[in-house]
Amino acid sequence: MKFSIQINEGPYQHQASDTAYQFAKAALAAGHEIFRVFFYHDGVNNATRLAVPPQDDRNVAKQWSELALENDLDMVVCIAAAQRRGIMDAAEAKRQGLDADNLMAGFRISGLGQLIEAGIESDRLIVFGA
Amino acid sequence: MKFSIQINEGPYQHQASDTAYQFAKAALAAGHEIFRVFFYHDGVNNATRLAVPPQDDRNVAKQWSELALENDLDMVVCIAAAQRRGIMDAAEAKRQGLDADNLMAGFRISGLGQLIEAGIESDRLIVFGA
Amino acid sequence: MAIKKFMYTNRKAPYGTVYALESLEVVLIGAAFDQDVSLAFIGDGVYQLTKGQTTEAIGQKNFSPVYAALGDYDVNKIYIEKESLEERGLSLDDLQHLVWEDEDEDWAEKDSIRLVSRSELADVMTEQEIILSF
Amino acid sequence: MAIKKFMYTNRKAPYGTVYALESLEVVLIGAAFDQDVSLAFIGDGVYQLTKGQTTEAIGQKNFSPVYAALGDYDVNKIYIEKESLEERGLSLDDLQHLVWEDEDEDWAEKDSIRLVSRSELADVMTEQEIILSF
Amino acid sequence: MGLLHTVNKSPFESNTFDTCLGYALDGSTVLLIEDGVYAATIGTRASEKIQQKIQSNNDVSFAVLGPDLQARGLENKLADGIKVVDYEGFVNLVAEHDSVQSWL
Amino acid sequence: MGLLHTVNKSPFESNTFDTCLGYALDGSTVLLIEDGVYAATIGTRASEKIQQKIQSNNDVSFAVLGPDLQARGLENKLADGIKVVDYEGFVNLVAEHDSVQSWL
Repeated sequence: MKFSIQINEGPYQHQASDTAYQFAKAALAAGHEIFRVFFYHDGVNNATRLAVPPQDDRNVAKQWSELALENDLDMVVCIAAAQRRGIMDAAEAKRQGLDADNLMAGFRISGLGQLIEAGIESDRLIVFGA
Repeated sequence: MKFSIQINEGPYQHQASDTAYQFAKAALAAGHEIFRVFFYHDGVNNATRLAVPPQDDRNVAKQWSELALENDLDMVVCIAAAQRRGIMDAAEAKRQGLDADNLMAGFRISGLGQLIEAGIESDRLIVFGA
Repeated sequence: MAIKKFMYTNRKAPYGTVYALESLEVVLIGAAFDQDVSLAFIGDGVYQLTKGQTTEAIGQKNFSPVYAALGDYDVNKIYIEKESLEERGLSLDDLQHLVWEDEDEDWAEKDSIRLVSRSELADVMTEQEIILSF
Repeated sequence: MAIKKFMYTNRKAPYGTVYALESLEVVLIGAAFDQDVSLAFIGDGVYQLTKGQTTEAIGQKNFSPVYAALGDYDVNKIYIEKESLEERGLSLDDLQHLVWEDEDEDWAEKDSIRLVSRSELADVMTEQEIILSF
Repeated sequence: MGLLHTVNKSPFESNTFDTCLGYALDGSTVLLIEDGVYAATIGTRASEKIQQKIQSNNDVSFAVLGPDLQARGLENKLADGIKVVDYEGFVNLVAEHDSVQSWL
Repeated sequence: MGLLHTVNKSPFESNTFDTCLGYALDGSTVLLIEDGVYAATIGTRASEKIQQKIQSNNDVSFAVLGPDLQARGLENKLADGIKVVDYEGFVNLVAEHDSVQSWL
């Protein structure tokens, strides 16, 4: 079956991203396809490459990044939500005249239409949030 | 009177930072001193300089930064919370081997002891969160 | 492209959190995809539609006028849960009057808002294929 | 340095949100400042102290053993609101047994936990000078 | 004076407001801010509880942050017995009370 | 089959669980995750409501995410009539139902 996942909260503050990650791993292990993971609201904060959590804790952004690269997942960060909150890829940072960017490998920034498309193209869409 | 303010949530997702900002402005206008503004939990996300909200919306990080520079406010971002969430100043980014940093001017990164000290040194401490 | 039944469930009050605003942004973008769209306002979500919102003093943008434009985007199935409205001491008079123009009836203006019981709305929800929760 | 009465009010369950963990981090750092510290566990906050937390499967760190170390940091006034515990179908037996050693009484081991009614805890809260809310 | 309690959550979605009422002792003020202001509106169970609290203990005061009430379009729905303050009034309340408990 | 409802908030702090019960129709399953799992524990008003719902409508099922129950140390407090699932079971529930409403 084809799933898509929406994540509405950032890492650590809420469990939403952790639960979504465990769900995604289990779905892949069971042979399902994940059409897209869409990061919205504070969910965009899962996509920073600048996080350095304590050694004995998980690195949420890195977990997602590795899962995406291993499974060729399409992980989309909403551009409007990302711009409000300071998540930038190199191209967008340049266009905005910013001196730095912070998007993690494995994520891409795109529009809200990608969420609607995910709903249309997937058999199920499930939202994780707070 | 001497106030300190703790902010537990990031910009936009919750109103906490907006309310704290209006409170801080009103306190300064009334002649009170603000000993420190301490950003904890997702509150550290108020300190990014990479946010580019829509033209017709407020820029929360910039508002704080300007208020701090105009009033010589001490705005401290908790280092442990910031590292979990990817808020980095240039020195810390370098030490961590990261290729970018994102801390806004007017904020500084320091330890949780600064929060306790704020409680000890201030007449009132007020927490804004969710 | 297949047409699916999409429902947006709005359960949070405006301004205290961003969900109401960013949900509305999804609805507007989603309207371009010509799907079968319903909006449900449940619990504190009904507060999103109150008249007279005035936000200057809190320093946030007042986005409530955008709801009135939903009809122009063919978003005209707006369900309000009756129990939620009553528990909050409100009636439909306290909410914006949202309308749309029916192309098939010579652009006659019609109400977009449907005041329904929790039980009726549960039936509508069950018919949906994709539910986006905010 | 002046000694002030600090209270940490813990009202959130662990793991679902980060507040319990990051509150504990403040308490540990704060212990070095030799203030008069009280911890209040109210509402879902009482869940922070349950025995037998096992977090491998959710991929988070189990930080519950740290509470047992609070006594060593001279954090030994730990108030549990009785009404909150009962409403959740729990008793003190379901929570960790937290103790400290009293230097003034030849290091006698004493209970850190004080089970109090809401009304009693309200009185303790009123005596505080600084209240950090999580 | 006693404590200033702030409540920033809707009484319809969260039990925070109810918990706070149990902690509001003589000399304290409960200030409703952000989504907490809905508790101050007429025709609701929450504003009835405020009236009951005032009647049973007239040494507890209630205030609401006006800018938050206006933002939500509910200025004309304010229940009796609740004082409206602006941010300056909020600052004054913090200064007048001994300390602040934020019911987050 | 009908809807899968997920609830991730504590029934003691939020009214989300109660709202969800009102929307759980025949053929639907209510899955408790994250802080929602507290509703599945014995001796609580929430688990009584689950029993009542099951008795009045045995075509509504209840499940709880085991990993979240374990994390909170409450595995031995599970009330009757609630099925424990792991993340794989969560995935299966999503696949088996027609769509998912997340009560956030």
